[in-house]
Amino acid sequence: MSAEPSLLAPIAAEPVAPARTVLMRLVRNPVVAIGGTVLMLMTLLGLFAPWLGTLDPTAINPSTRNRVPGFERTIRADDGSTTTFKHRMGTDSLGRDVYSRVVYGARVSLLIAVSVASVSIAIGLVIGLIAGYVRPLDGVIMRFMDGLMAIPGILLAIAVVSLFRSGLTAVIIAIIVPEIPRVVRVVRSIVLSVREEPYVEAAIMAGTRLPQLMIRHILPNTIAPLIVQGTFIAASAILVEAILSFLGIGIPPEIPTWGNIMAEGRNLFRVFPHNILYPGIFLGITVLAVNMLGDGLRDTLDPKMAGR
Amino acid sequence: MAWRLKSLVAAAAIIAGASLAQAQTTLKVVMHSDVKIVDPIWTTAYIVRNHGYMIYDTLFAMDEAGAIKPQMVDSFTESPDKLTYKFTLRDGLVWHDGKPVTPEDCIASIKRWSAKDPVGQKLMTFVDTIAADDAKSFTVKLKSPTGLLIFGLGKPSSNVPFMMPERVAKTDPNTQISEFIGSGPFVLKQDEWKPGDKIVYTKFKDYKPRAEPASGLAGGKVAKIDRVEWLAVADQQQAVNALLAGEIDMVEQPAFDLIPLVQGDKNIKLWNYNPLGLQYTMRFNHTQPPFDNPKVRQAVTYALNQKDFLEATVGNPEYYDACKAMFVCKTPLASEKGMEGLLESNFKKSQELLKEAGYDGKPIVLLHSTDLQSLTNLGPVAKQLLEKGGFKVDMQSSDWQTVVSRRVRKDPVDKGGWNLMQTSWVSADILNPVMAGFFNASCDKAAFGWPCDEQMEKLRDDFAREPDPAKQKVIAEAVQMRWREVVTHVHLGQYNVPIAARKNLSGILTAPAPVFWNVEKK
Amino acid sequence: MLGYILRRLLATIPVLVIVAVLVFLMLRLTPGDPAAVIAGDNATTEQIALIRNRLGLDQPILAQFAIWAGNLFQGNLGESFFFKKPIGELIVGRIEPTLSLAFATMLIAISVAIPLGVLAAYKHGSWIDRVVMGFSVLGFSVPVFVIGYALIYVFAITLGWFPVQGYQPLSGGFGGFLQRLVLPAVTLSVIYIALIARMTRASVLEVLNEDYIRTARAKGQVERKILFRHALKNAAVPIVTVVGIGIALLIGGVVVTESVFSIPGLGRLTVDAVLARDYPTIQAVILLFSGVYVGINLLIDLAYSLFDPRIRY
Amino acid sequence: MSNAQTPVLEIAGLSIALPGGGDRARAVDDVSLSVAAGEIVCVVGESGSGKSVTAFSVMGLLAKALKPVAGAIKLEGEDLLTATPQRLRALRGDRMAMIFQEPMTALNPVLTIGDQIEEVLRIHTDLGPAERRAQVLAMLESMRLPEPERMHASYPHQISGGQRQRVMIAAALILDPALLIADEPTTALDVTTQAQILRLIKDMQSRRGTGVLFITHDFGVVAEIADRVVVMEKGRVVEQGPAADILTHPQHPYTQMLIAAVPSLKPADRKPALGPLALETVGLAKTYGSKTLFSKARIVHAAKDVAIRVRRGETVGIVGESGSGKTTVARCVARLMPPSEGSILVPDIDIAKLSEGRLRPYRRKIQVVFQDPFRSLNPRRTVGASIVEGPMNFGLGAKEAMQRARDLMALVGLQPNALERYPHQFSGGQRQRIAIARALAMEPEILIADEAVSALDVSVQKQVLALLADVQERFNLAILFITHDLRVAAQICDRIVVMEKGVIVEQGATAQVFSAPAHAYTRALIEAAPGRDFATGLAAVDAVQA
Repeated sequence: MSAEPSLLAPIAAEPVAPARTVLMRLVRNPVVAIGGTVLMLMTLLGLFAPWLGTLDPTAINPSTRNRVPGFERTIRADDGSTTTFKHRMGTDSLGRDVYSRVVYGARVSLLIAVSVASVSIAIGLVIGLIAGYVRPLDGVIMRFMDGLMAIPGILLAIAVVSLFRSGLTAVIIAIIVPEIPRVVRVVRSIVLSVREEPYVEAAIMAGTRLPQLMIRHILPNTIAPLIVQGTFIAASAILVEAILSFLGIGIPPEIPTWGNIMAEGRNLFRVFPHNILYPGIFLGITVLAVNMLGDGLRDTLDPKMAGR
Repeated sequence: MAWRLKSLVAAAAIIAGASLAQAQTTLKVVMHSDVKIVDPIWTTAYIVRNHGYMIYDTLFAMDEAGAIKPQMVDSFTESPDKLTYKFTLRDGLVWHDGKPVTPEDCIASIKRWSAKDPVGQKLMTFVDTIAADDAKSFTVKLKSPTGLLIFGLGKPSSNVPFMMPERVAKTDPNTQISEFIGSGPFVLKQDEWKPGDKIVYTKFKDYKPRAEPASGLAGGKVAKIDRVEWLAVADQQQAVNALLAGEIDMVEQPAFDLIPLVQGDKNIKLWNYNPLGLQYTMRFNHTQPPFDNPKVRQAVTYALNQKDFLEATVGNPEYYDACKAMFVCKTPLASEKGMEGLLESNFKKSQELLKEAGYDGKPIVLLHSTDLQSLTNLGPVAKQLLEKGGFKVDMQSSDWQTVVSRRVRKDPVDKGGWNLMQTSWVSADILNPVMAGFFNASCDKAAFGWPCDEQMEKLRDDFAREPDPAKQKVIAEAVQMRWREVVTHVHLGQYNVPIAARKNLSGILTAPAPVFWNVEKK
Repeated sequence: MLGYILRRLLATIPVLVIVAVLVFLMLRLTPGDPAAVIAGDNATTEQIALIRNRLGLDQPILAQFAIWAGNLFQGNLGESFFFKKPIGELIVGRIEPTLSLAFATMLIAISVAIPLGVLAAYKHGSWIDRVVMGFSVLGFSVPVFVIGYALIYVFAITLGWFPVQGYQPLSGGFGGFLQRLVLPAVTLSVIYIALIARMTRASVLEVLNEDYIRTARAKGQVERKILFRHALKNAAVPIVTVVGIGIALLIGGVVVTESVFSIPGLGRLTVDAVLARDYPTIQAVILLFSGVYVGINLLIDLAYSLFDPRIRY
Repeated sequence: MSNAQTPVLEIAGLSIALPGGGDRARAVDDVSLSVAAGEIVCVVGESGSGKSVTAFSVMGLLAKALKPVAGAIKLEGEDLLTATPQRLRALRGDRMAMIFQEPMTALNPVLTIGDQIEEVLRIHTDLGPAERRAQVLAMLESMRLPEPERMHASYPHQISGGQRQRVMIAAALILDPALLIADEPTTALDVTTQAQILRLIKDMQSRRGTGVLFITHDFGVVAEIADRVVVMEKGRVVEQGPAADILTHPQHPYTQMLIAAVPSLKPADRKPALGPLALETVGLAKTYGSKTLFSKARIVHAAKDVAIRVRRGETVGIVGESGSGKTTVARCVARLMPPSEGSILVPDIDIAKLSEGRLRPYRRKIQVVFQDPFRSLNPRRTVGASIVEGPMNFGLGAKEAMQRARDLMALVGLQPNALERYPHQFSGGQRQRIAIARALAMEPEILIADEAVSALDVSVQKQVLALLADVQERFNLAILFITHDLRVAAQICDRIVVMEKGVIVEQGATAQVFSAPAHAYTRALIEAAPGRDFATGLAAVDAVQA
């Protein structure tokens, strides 16, 4: 019998690396595109805050407190010259410019989102890999994670914030801690299923040592789900920060974050709604965009989990 | 859909209303805080003081004009050498359990109070003996004359010497009492008290009010409401919303920013019941650099000004008063002596003083509380003013309870200590240099901040010994002059918070504490 | 089955022990000092030290833990630092509002979210799907207190249909109870609806690709029955799982919602206790919440066998 | 077959478009075929030939992306392509029914068997519950299912694979449809079960006069069951006619190629291997036990007392049905799982209990080729990276390793430049070649092929088997060949080990085992092989071609 005709013929498909096709699919996905663009804009907003017609977001001015959007104030500079500044989004109860706070708030809020997502994933990844591959440790680690998970996240965050001095780092840690077990679970379950894959067994048969086995064969499988989970963690981090601020144990109020501005303005919801409205809109849009990005990434990177 | 929902709701409201109609007159009030502790001697918290006024009575009380008048005491005699006082109790005073009030009860109560209260402690240094004479009267013998006896027994604010049954008053002062029986015009409904939800009082039918009309905390305490409920509403906005919706009758301390909301409502009346109000205060930690140096503390008095603080926290000039008198404007001891040039944000002077003092530019730790509406805005203002005055400020924000626990620590700043904190005092508690705890400069024995100045202590002692009001004023002014040198603390201005109540309430008394006798609901 | 339950119950013990130790350590290492809080504004250092001694806070941490754990072992949760009441009693007094709120929230969430999710899965890719998914993403994007304020403004203040705040026990009449429960429960259910609707859609969507759905179509079955008879029951396990996981979310939400609506429940108790550093109460409440979380998830695991006969314990 | 009657099913000129991006424009192109009452028409073809698409288009169950663009499908004269969805629904289950490849997934796991069969009655009849139940029980009885009452209340996971397929057939036939479509209904079953199911289908169909459209890739099954055969390749019908004609005198080269690729049940002549012993297991056993506090220890003997010897240059086949323990043995020998007892001598060192560290030097001696070509290569790494990984682990330089990989690619019949590509760019057969190359890169002495050709189409299977034989000869490999397919075993193995329920029931030279099976189970296996007589037919083809 002659060799199968198709075998020695040139291989049909173009030699395209999977990474690039994934990227192409991502760009074509409208949900990802919209979410990504909005996030990009928010990031730019935060980065260029000083050049966007803002004042010092912490500069107080008790004599023009609680002014409605559109209020104009004369600012006297050190050299005696005066300029008129229009408070586009009004002022808060200390006379700070809400617009400036919202714009600067993008910085901190996004910083929280990004750092919480990346740190909790990094830690969770390491612990998850260990739990998934080192059987004797699995039980201990997972019981510990169960314990951590059993403490409701908000309560844990409240406790952690009061453990440290209230501040940016404390809040970030507080939001990270409850997220870790969730990441660990995801990573561990991926490891447990991937380690049964024939190609991993083939690598074991090929004498691949544990560290390489992890890096080459197991870790890459966790990337897509973790990117997706990362986006959801980022979105929830922004929300949790707002809630902690609401409960009065968040980031120090002089540091503007969207959650903070809203929390400070909450008692003025009826009288001066602009305090809660503007940061609320920014926060909502951003979280929406992050969620959209996450959904889109999931649909694209992990077709099996599409739409979940 | 809409009409159906609406009728459903209406029906529900009728059912709900029916069960409420059974009660007689009920007053639903949102106080500034929830009542968690119910021992007014054990803690100085104002909400517990307010609770004390509901169920307990006092031997003496301060009237609207600031004079101390007998309350449970029917009459008293003073010996010519001013060393022996005999007090006779009114007829018909009974505890909520029906037993009569005895002198023994009062003596035990005075002793428990004086073990805790600074004025009480001072007073006890003058007292020789207290003894019951008969079923109605008791005698206090002093070692040397003092104005503190009558004043102390009529002390209007925390800790108030409330009278309790002897068996209760025998409780160790550092242990909470576990029986809540008083002889005041209202009775605590213990079975309905749910901390975090509400505390309920009912009218004490056997209470015998004095014949005089009510005035301040003195006079006839006539309860005109059958039932008073203090509801715990944590959210300021919600409290005002509930008041506007008629779900509650009164909000004790509406947030200043929400006052326009109630002012605009025809069903609400604002009662400026406590014209003396409160005073904002900044406290130094005298044990830690740089505020162990008086020059640095003086620099602060130049850098600050009261108006900025009051603007930022109160906002509405109707409710604040930039007033330099330390012992509360509109009271007998009010004086601006020694205040020249201070509190005017003279940043240049402040910077000069800092230079003289050799301030090294190390950031000072300012404790900032973020969860009490009335204090939240003080921190940023202080930070901005002090920075203009040449300081470096590290404002550390936390909830109030953390501030409270941190301010008692003497550790160095880098080990969890502190330099500066801000709070507010009910003016009734700082009417003179003995009462006002922040003037206590007895080093380690002083309140947190621990100022240390013998001369100041001597002046306070003199004041305690001086019964004559005119001479008292001279001493108070001397205290103020001495303060200028040592700067135990800085007062940041006076303000008062009105009560917001539904229009159908009347008879809210003008007094240093909110009280519910004499209040009527139509 | 019984063996399984026993084993699972035993397995929850280490989890709860870890929680207990974690919470205890975390609290005792905090800088806050309940004694200073209790003593009040005008207390002297000496008085505070006395109170600290009275509360046993001056003992070594290990000793404190031993005492607490010993009491706990005997079913004694201890006594609150602030209220002169045993914590068990405090919790019992606070449990009804929280339970009512949680139950009403679940009821609303499940009865709204599951049909929405199934519908979105069936109309996969259509505008209905997008609207449902859009709503569920939005539900994750707005802080719960903002939802609360907005609902209060519209339905309590402007329309006057519901009271602004407060809670009425069930014993005070069902009408008033319900009337006061509607707004908080709706507030809290928004995020839950989002979560469950998403999960329902996803798992129904996955089930719709299964071979037995094709079999049902091959039998000539109508789509509605395919969805609810064949698909939903098979999709139930992940949906129920997410309901369980969401309990943690619910507990977090309860804390905020109870604050917004002045509901004297366990959530409010927790916040108050944390702000006041009332250690025994915080410990007890967190332990309770953790126990509830673990317990509900155990129940949910057991419930799997109701939906899926393949799962036997 | 009478032509006077309208055929039950008539497909004329059917074309179905593929959505953009596929390797061809049409999934099915101009297909015409018909099924008469009482006739079994087999549609044969390799994967991607369009046979299943054709079947599903009849039922109206095509994925939405696939659209019929031309032709007609007539069921008893009624055009199905123009029928309303309601009408189609009414016909499905009533006039036409379908059974599927995977009886496990095709049954709803959360509903009882009885419920799922009754569902058909509920949809299409007005019968009351009692009548429905009676009818279902009768149907279960006639499917020769044991204890119909209990079966009625059982869930799918509680019964065996063969029973599940009977249940599927029961549900399909309960309303006496004119047409039954069977889509590879026996592919997932063991041979002995397969034989029973085929018999059952034939039985029921002849008794009821049902027309059957039977989709399969297995010429053995075709030989067993078909009246007529339709051969499809890449969406087109290349040949159709009576079964006997097609099987013995295929006209189209594709058909000829397919039939020739089917391995014969008659063992090939092989010289006995006399190389040195490479692998020996002694008393090898694997037990799974779960001892818990509350439940009694349940011990499952996956393999027990297994003694196998393999010499260099020898292929030893382990055959058996699912659950026989053959894969367990393979995985123990490869030390992918630790055996519970016994020793594995390679050839004189016992590796059964070695720790992973001390095992490592022996790893390179034993290599495995896995069953599923789609999962045995890391999708994220290039083929080259997968091949060089092993040698480089053992210290070979990158350049040398790449050179070796290139050589091996040529050896397994692939272009060396394919090393830079990713697995998804290769077909299943190509991937299996790559997997072999990867195993060979380690220069092993022992190669374990775990169902290595089971997932492949026959034509590809033949090539891979030839490749294995080739590399065995080149490298003097000892091959342990795990398979369930007796035909494959007959062709490649020197010796055969038959396993049943974890124990070896028989082993011996291949020719001997096939000609004179000693154990009853071995006999049953051989007898159940579909189209046993077909081997002679094949011989005839060979004769013709020769």
